[in-house]
Amino acid sequence: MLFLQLLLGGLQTGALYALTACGFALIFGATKVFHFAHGASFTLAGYLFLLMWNNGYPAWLGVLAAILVATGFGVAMERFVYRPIQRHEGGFFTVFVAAFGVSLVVQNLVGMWAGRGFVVADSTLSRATEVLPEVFLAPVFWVSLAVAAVLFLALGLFLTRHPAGVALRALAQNSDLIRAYGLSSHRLSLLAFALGSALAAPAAVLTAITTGMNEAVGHHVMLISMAATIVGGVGSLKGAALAGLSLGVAESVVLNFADPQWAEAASFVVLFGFILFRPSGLFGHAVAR
Amino acid sequence: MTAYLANLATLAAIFGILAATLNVAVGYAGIFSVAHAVFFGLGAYAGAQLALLLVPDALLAMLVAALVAGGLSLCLALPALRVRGEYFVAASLGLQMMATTLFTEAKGLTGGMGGLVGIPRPMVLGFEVPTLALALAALVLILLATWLMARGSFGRTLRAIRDAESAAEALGKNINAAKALAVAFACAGAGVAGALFALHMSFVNVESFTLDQSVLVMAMVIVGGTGTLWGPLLGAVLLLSLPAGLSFLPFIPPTEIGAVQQIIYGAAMTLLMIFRPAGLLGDMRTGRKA
Amino acid sequence: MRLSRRALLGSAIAAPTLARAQGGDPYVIGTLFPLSGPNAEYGKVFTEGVQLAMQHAQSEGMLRRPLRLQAEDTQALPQQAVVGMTKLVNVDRASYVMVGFTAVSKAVAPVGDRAKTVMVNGGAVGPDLAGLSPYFWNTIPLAHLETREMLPFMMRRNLKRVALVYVDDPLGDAILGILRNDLPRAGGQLVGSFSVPRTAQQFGPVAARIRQTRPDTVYIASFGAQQGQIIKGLRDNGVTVPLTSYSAMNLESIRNLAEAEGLLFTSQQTDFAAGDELTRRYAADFKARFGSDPGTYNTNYYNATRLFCLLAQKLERENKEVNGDTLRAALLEQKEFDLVGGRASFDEQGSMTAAIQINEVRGGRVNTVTG
Amino acid sequence: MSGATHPLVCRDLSISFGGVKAVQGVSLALPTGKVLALVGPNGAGKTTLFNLITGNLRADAGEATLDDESLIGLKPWQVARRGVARSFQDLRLFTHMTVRENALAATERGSWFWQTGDAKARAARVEAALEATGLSSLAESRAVDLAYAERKFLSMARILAAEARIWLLDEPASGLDLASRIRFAALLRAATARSVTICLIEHNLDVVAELADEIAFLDRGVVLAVGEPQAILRDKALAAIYFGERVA
Amino acid sequence: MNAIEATGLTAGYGGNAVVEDVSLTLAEGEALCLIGHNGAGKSTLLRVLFGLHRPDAGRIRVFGQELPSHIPAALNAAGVALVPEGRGVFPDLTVTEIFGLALWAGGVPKPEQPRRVEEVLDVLPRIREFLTRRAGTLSGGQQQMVSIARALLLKPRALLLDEPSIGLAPKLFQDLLEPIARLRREHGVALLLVEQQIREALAISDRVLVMKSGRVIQEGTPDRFRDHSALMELF
Repeated sequence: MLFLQLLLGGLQTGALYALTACGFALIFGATKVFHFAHGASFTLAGYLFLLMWNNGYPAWLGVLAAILVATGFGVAMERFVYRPIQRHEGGFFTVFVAAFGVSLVVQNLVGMWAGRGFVVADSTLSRATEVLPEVFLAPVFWVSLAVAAVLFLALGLFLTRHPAGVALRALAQNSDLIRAYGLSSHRLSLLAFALGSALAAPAAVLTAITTGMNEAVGHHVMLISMAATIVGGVGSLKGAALAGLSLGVAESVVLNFADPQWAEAASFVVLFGFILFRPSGLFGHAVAR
Repeated sequence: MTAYLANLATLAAIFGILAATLNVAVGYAGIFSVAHAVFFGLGAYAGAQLALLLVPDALLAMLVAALVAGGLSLCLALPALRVRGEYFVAASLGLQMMATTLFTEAKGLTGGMGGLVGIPRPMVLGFEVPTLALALAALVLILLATWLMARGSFGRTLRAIRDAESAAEALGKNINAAKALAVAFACAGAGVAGALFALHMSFVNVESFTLDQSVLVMAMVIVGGTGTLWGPLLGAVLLLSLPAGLSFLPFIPPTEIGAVQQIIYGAAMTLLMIFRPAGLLGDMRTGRKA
Repeated sequence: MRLSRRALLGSAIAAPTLARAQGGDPYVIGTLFPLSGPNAEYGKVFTEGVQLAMQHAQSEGMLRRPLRLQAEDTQALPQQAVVGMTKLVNVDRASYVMVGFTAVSKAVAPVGDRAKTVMVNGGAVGPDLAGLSPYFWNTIPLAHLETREMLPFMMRRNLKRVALVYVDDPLGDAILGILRNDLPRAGGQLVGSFSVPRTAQQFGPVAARIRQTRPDTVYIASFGAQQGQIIKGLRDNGVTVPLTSYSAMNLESIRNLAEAEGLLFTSQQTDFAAGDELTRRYAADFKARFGSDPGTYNTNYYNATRLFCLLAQKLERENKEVNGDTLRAALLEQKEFDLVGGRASFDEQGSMTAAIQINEVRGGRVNTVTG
Repeated sequence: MSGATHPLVCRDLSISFGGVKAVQGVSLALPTGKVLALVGPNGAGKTTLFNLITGNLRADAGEATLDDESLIGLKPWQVARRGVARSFQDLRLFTHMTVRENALAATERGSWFWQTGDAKARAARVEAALEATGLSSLAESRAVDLAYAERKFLSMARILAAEARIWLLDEPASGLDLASRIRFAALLRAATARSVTICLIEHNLDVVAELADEIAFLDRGVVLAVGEPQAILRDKALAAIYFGERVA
Repeated sequence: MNAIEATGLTAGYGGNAVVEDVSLTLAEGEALCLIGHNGAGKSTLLRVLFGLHRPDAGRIRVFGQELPSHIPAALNAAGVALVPEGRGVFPDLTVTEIFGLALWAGGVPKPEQPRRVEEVLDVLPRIREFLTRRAGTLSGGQQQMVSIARALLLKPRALLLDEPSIGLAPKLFQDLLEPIARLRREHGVALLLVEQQIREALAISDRVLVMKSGRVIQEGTPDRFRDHSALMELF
């Protein structure tokens, strides 16, 4: 029963990881920008939702605001930070340092504005009840899984059915060619950032309800997203989502066998192992060298 | 004021060593490691334990630290030989996270979160010497070594590998050996910095060897300019003295000092990268390599 | 507390005039608190205590020279702390430095020891903080003392099977040791212990493991933002038994957390309503200035600052110089002081011992359960 | 076909990628001090053959020997150190190094902190290589700043400086104008005079006719013919393949 | 009216001029062939003409108008399409997806799209056989065919082709050129062809420009170049 409980708990966490990771992977795949400030989108979305929730606004409005702020932040990052750097042919780590700086700014502004420390949206959604002997599940479990499933389905349909989605996939394959087709790679990059960042918002809202937020939470989100993108295979959204889910499950299920202090390291052992022995990831086709 | 500046200078020298050695990996060999703090930590623990258990001899401590860190650099060299780019960054990140957990749990060697206290002052041949002198001497030696290396055949090999790996191999260069050696050199240097850090602080714990520290050192290299001799040193001095200097600002309310400092610090980094993507001393034309 | 006439007069007029009346260079009170990063909430709480004590000392006119607060951000990291400490000692010439957090304390102790600057900790409770240096004092009972006081209470409440969630640091280790050794002697049983990394965010899985041990109570030994996440994680995932902890829980964000209802934790004894005049004034002024009831940490750093003022006042009266050695001598000479919460006594190492009380969170307020 | 007259010999080399046979059963011998040209349509397996010899690809079957010693299983750098140098279609210069450094790097092993051997002799080799390729005046320019033809010659300068006995050149003359081509031909002739053995891939049949002592015609991974240039170039069936009208 | 009229174009990368002071005109319905060795600047010139690369100097007029913003989408709208160098398809998209993408990019209204596809499939009927396959699994010739079809979907009045022969056997290349030549004959589509396979390219051209080191050094009719042995000297 412990195993089942850990597995289900892991699925809930994993679904949220999958959403953020998928957003990160979408951005990275389409634009080749390693968006280190993805965690900041998450933080901003979570905190704005909290603010609105605690001030008595309806939940849907809070979610909408969260999505808007995450999207706006992602788009602004692409427009005002990444694009100028890339115009100067700034490299991978130039992007990294710039994004790191922005993350610091966001984290501290949020701290100044919303107070430092732990905040949570009080909701009965996260209260677990015993559904089977010794197995506790909260409504948020179903909500998380449903949100993740619906969003993945919608994203999948968008990417295969809508020409703009097809264009995003095309951008991922050859950004130069996309311009020869008469499309603007800049506008498509903005779209990728908008969509990818928006995916972080539902996860942020659900995290605000379940585990709560602190202003430094973006850090962890970022690490998981990056690990999932690599483990899943760069360029594969399906891979990133599955890897995010697996990392969540692994983090939880490892408690069946080991003490909790090893849980986080477990994710990174998986990451390290994948890179050493299967660098192309779960679904990647391009081997790194 | 002198003692304050001396302390800052010592830290700047120690971080200068860290940045300069990381630059060997990043700037010359194209190995983007975000696990430099791991080897910094290994050196610090090795140096501290030597000073605590055997003799507080600084030279011996640095030597042992270099050997330990250099030896264990294989953990980093292994993925470096197999993957590149983002993949390697992620691998080194994984290594960093695992190492942080191990440092916390291996209490017998590292003292865990509690750390190692009461590390004696550094001695050389039985005389107590200020860490500043030691750190500066080590920094000069490492910069000299980097300079000689960059001008010599090994540096050329590394740059050749960075520009066109397959062509370098087709000219008879053993790429794996060269990369492993560059990594070992970088990590051994980080180990030396670690030993100095332990002796200077008299106390070390895992909180000095986390991902944040690795990222900070990486930022120093990037801000200063990769592949340049003085860039990393400039980056180290700048990123260390910026927060220190900001703490002299008189007008910020005490409870907001930290946040305001961090905001200025973060914004400065971002703006610098937007307007000088190749770093302060970097060549704009080679900037895209970083 | 006897107030001088001049001080009464001074407080009746205005504070600025008073500052002018006090001559000479100010005494610099340095603080080395986390003002940014994941532990920044503590920095704010700590600083509030210092600020109020300084305000009180100035309005009372306790000292001839004015007081100045010099804050340095440590982010709770050792390296930043050493930079800040050397600045406080060498640049600002601080007479007295307030620290918090175990690693910070350990890192700055050698610097202060060499410079003979008094450092006072009112936040960290790792038992390895006693005796770091003759100049390193504690105005907080170290954790093992707190936990020991909790055990009889647990037994009275029939909370015999205890599960422990702890951060793997000296504090957590110490509490684990006490629960392992002293709990069985007191008649209880440690049914499980779960070490969590400082960075952990998800506690659902830990909750599942804890439920398996069927505890009567879960003891939480963590600090900072993580505490709230642990409480919520346990409560959300079917752990319904009472939660117990130590003074680190005395934070606004915990009090306001719905899941923290019924949380029991130890702290040093303070009775704001029925205490002495000093305690009552402190509670009232705190609420007036910061808009909330004071917590343990506010009090500890208020007391730490107050302690300096009392010692310096004594030294000024004896026409002695105020420095680390004279402060230490004065402390050891008197040993007992009237501070907020009552009389506090210090041992040879400069660690304060105080009576411990047990608190319970009810409706967003902290109530004392036993006297 | 071995030893002194044919230092580099391939026997039945084969490799396939995902079911497609890129090179199948290729046997070739490079005669000492001669130029062998590999000719054939795109996708015939010419570059793949180079990769098999230099150890960049591991053959599924067959063998390549240098002086009767097998090259199979050696790493590319080990093959290079036995005296086999190659150029790449896309040149792969060390773009951010100067022209002189590019050539200098070719004279060094450099996988250790120091470089053993006579530094003066190496410097002389570098200068000679730059002189021969007409790059002396550009020695301090960075490779990335060179014009197209200069880059091609820098790629040759690296090979010259490496002092290899066997040269494998992948489209070394493509895109060169007449004057450059004449200079290039002189380079090759000087090399063969020093008994350097050369194998080159070339599409321009005029260039082939001008430079090659022998031609091997490949199509779809198979050597269809080896022989004198004139004989091969006059062969109607081969021309048909080359110009697209495949024989049934 | 001229389809394209460029004057004084100069362009390059990082300070190195690859195209220097080039002027050219492409009349409506004309087929112009641009030849020269690798690195002569032909591809860069084409990229500049199509707005993929910003020129350092010079002016371009398309069908008589100076475009407000010289970007690919504006050129497509003005009736110019480019078949880029190399594989002009996205390997992980199916042929149908590529067509859909192109029609969307060209702003073709949804109801009209099926008709456009049918028209192009009539010109290049063999594409019908692999409409649902991913482009990456197609042969080089098939990919090139899709790339050309993609450009034709926009009903261009001028078509720019950048070395369509790369990676193709000469025979395949001829097969590919044939429908394009027919389009020109029947619909008056102007062609600007950059080619290395001179024999085939000259066969369908009206006029030839020779480029060397970024400049146009010769101009004339195909016959003149076909017989001119000096042409060989240029290569």
